[in-house]
Amino acid sequence: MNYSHDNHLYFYGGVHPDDSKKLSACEPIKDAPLLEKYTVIVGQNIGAPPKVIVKKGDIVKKGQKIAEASAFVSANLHSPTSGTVSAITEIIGVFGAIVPAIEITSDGKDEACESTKIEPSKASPEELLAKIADAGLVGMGGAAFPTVVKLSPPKAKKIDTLIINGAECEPYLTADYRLMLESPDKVLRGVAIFAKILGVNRIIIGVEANKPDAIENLRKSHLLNEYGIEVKSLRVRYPQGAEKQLIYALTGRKVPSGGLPMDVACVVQNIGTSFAAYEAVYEGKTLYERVTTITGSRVVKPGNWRLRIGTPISKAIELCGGIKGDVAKIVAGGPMMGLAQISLDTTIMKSSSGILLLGNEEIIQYRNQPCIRCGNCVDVCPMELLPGPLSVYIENERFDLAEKEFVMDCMECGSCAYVCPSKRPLVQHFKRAKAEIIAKRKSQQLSQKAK
Amino acid sequence: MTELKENLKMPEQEKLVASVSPHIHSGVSIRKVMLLVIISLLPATFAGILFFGLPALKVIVLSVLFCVFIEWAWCRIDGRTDDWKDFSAVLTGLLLALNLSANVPWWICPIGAFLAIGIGKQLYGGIGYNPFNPALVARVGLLIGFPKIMTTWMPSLNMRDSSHPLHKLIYDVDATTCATPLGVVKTAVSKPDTVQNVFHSLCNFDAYLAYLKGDMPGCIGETSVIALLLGGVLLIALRLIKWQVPIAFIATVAAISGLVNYFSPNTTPGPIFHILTGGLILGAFFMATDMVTSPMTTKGAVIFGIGCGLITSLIRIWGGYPEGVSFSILIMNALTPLIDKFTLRKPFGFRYNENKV
Amino acid sequence: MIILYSILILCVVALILGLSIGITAKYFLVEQDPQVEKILSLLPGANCGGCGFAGCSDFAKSLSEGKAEVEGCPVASAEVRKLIAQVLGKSVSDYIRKVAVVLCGGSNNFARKISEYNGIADCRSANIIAGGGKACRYGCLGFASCARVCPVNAIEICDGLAVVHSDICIGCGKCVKACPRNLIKLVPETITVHVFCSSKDKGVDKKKLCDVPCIGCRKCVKVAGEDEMLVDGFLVRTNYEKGPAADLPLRAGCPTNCLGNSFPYSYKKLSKGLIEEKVA
Amino acid sequence: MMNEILVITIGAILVNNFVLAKFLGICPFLGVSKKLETAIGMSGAVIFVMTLATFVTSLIFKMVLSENSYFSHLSGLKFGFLQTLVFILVIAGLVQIVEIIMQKKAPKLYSALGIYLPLITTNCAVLGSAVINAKEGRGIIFSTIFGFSSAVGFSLALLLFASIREKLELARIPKVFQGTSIALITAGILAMAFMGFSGLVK
Repeated sequence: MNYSHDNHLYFYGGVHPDDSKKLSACEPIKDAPLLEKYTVIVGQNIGAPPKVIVKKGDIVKKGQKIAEASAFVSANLHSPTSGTVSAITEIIGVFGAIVPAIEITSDGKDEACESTKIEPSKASPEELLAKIADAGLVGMGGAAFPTVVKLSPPKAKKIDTLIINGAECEPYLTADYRLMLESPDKVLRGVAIFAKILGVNRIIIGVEANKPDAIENLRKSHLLNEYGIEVKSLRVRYPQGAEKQLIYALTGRKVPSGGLPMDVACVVQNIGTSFAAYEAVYEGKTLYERVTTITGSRVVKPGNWRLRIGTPISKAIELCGGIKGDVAKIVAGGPMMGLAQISLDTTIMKSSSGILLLGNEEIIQYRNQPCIRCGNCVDVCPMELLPGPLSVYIENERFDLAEKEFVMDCMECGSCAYVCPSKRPLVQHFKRAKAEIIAKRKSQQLSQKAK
Repeated sequence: MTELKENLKMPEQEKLVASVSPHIHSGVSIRKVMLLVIISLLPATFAGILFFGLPALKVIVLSVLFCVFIEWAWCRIDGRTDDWKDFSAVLTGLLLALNLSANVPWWICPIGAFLAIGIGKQLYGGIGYNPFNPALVARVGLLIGFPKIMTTWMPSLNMRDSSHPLHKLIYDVDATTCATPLGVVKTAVSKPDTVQNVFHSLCNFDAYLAYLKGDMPGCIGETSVIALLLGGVLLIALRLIKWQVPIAFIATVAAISGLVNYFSPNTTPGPIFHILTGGLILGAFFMATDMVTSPMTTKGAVIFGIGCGLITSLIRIWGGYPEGVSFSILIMNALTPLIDKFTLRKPFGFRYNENKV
Repeated sequence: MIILYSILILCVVALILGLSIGITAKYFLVEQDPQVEKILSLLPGANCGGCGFAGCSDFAKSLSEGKAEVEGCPVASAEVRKLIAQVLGKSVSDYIRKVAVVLCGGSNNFARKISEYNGIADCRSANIIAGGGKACRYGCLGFASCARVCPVNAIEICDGLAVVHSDICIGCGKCVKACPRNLIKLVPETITVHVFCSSKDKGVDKKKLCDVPCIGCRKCVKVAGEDEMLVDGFLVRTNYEKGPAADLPLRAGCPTNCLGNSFPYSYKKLSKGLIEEKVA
Repeated sequence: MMNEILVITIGAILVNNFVLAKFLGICPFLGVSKKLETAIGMSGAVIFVMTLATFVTSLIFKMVLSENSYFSHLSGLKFGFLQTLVFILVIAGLVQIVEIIMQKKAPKLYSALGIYLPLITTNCAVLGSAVINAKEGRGIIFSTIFGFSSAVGFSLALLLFASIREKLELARIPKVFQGTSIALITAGILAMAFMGFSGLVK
């Protein structure tokens, strides 16, 4: 199904997986019932993990801060419900490694802590920014980059465009889609808050053309011309929602290799983050719950649920009526960039946009056959790299050659591995190479300092 | 909600697969790619069997079987048990057979198979690592090893009746062997006085028709141009090969032979003759575009194609061998690593002043 | 006559060439330190980088400039070190050769898997993806990253566990850097008793994940001489300054058979006896 | 005159290439082709030495050693037998000069080529070009052009081969064939491909 769209700046490459969103597209967002225990993972954002400020036995209210941002690039953490902190434990995190977590046993009252609401038209940008920082907002698209850092670029970098990423190009996920359908005004007001903080006048919302009703719904709202927001429909192609590709598709500017969106005077935010900004400012609600799509062919009744941070995966599956058939893989996030989960008591984080339960016939069987240089990956890589030869260098531990051929520019979107006939785990090669190169650069800096 | 509770099955944790993202795949596999290339080779194979009869079928079957056997044996010794199941050996065997003439003795096939699969491919570690196209390594090896056998060509079926434009090419009484048009051109060029009418006899309209149909002597697979073009178009449609390679290859050969023919008509026939005869179409669409041994970027592919065209015309017009396609592709395969090094494309948003390589 | 002329020709040609070489040698003089040459000839020349320098010639140069110690080269045998010390005019302490040992005993049939790992057969890559499916997060992944980097192929992977052949090992330390879970230690060659476990979890948790963990029962500490075996949280460690006798594993009666000798001196009597047959 | 030069250069570079057709200078060809940088450095050295060597040796040959040379008229004697001795002497002298210059001007390349430098430039390719010139009795200018073009042919084959070997470093070659053996086989296939050019120059 190709949809008509009005953006004519096509980024290079990209793949076209079946978006299989129909499983959960028509399910309205439902609030998850209160659980008796939540285990909130401490390190939920890119950058330094926040410092825990509660100890065993403390009484906390819903939305009360339980961990303080420990650096500029960090984010506060809030309790999902009222109750007592039953333990500071460790659980298996989303990356499969053991991570520290705070266990909160609910007292059933679910009583919110007192919170201050602000009227954005009267408040100054600094107040709004402080409110967003206090609410612990992070990018909800999956990257979990602290929002306050993105919204306060250095003075030297002038920002003239705010881009809102409604592309949701990952298959299966419909969280943003439902938000756009059910509460467009809240989203638009959240966008306006960002625009006021940044002081930009050009605001564009990019939505992939396979969600025509969402685009229509946004365009109908009267707030568009009040805040001067443009809604553009984008070509349906993964990874349209990637920052660099989205900026190029909407503004024609190319973020320099190794650079940031602010280098081309743009800031990109997610629909979910805008909705959370609305709730933080207008309703004084901190970020302790988010909309997650629980879907996949092995779920009895796929759905979009507003889960609280710290809800274990097993409970989320229970909400959807358990599984049918045998589950080969549980993925946190989308099928293209999500992380395979190895334990059911891993809990929902601010960046968990989806829980997928996939059967054996749907998932890829990596076989690590040699690269036959067929060029499929070269045709689809949106960063215009050469994934095949890069993976051969990395397989032979030649990280110097890989670095010279720009492996650091890889954003691990997975398009190459999706079309590789030899079923090579290309993204795993690149993840490892980037880790080794960063470690080498760090040791070089240390040795330079030591000299 | 209560009745849902009973059938609440939970996935067993030990059976969950832990792997890197992405978790879904487009379904393409090496086996499918190889099968599609084999299918696009079928028209040329049937044309070969049609015009050269049973001996052609014997050569094809034998070389495919030997190639698969050697790959299976090598993989067993090497411990890679299921590598041979990806049909790449079948494709190499078929390509090798299409490069041999039909009346080649049976023992040429195992030697060719060993040269192609053994030395050409498995020695370098199996599919993906060989610098040279395996089928061509075998063909050139056999051509140099057994020049006499590899250059006795079999006349196609209906070349025997005298009305056939190429009837004169048969030079022995019971019409079992004959010369290829390129071979005749090579010998005719040395005798300047008769060269014009030899060229004329080979380059008239119904001779071209014979070349198009494939009703001419030559290797099994390289004769019928229509069948090859059919397969080639299928390959390009399925995006299995880069179209720049064959187009650049054929265009360069046509251009050079056209120029040379224009300036000194005695040295070589016109471009149409050069395109339709010899292994050019087979080489350009199937041999030069072998994924493993040709460059990965489109810029590299164009350079590769032009290079092949240059060397082919150099050998065909001035060289010692009548047919230069296989030599040129082998030499360009050797140049591919250099081409890849110089046609390295820059990533998205690369700016020369900031990101020095 | 002809001999006379031939000699004449040869002399003239030789003279011209000798002159031109002499002139170029004067203009393009590069002074060469003779001492570096001598040291380089003594060094084993494996260019293994164990000394931290880029190959033996680099190490020889820094040795002669005093920037490196003779003990820096782990591979050179004791008498080679004495020779180098003489060239440098220094004294050298007698030095016990170091070998590597993998402090984990969790091969596939002892350690449990918590998930099916489907990815690259390389330790550092598998470590990124949920610890390569191994239940114990400290255990050896068995994907041979260390074996591939060993210059003398002294590490063998048997049933998913890396085992160092300490008789072949030259102690260059490359495997120590290669292991993503830092299980490999360089220990003196004479001490062969090791606790084949590096997990810092509690004993009761470890038993769930592996059949041969060190549950911290300290039986071996009591049987061994005083402070030959050190206790480090829930884990027991061999004290490599004052190593215990080689037959301690027989006397200690370790309940989970975690205490043992490095290969090939393994008196390790395993209930299932797998490691011994497989490796021998 | 022009097509005479063309015949010599095409002949030396493509048709009877020193490495791939005449199989001269194989040991440096295999020794240095592990990395492209050393191959480039080495080909520079070979081109410099071979051109100079063929010029000087053909000069001496013309002046002294050949039958109708100036000196043999003077002394009425023939000195053909001195040919190899003098050629070796000249080439060794030139090599020494190149080694000293390179040690000063390109120390990094000097350490990279290491023991190969003396071995490289006194190999059979350099002496071969001198002896072939003498045997075919070319003039000084033509033999220098022959020396230069055969050195270019040598370098072409070397660079081609070095880039293939760098690619082979990444291949999964069985342990038995790794290193020089796979290099020899690949050089064999490359030589087979270059045989296509035989007969190009009459």
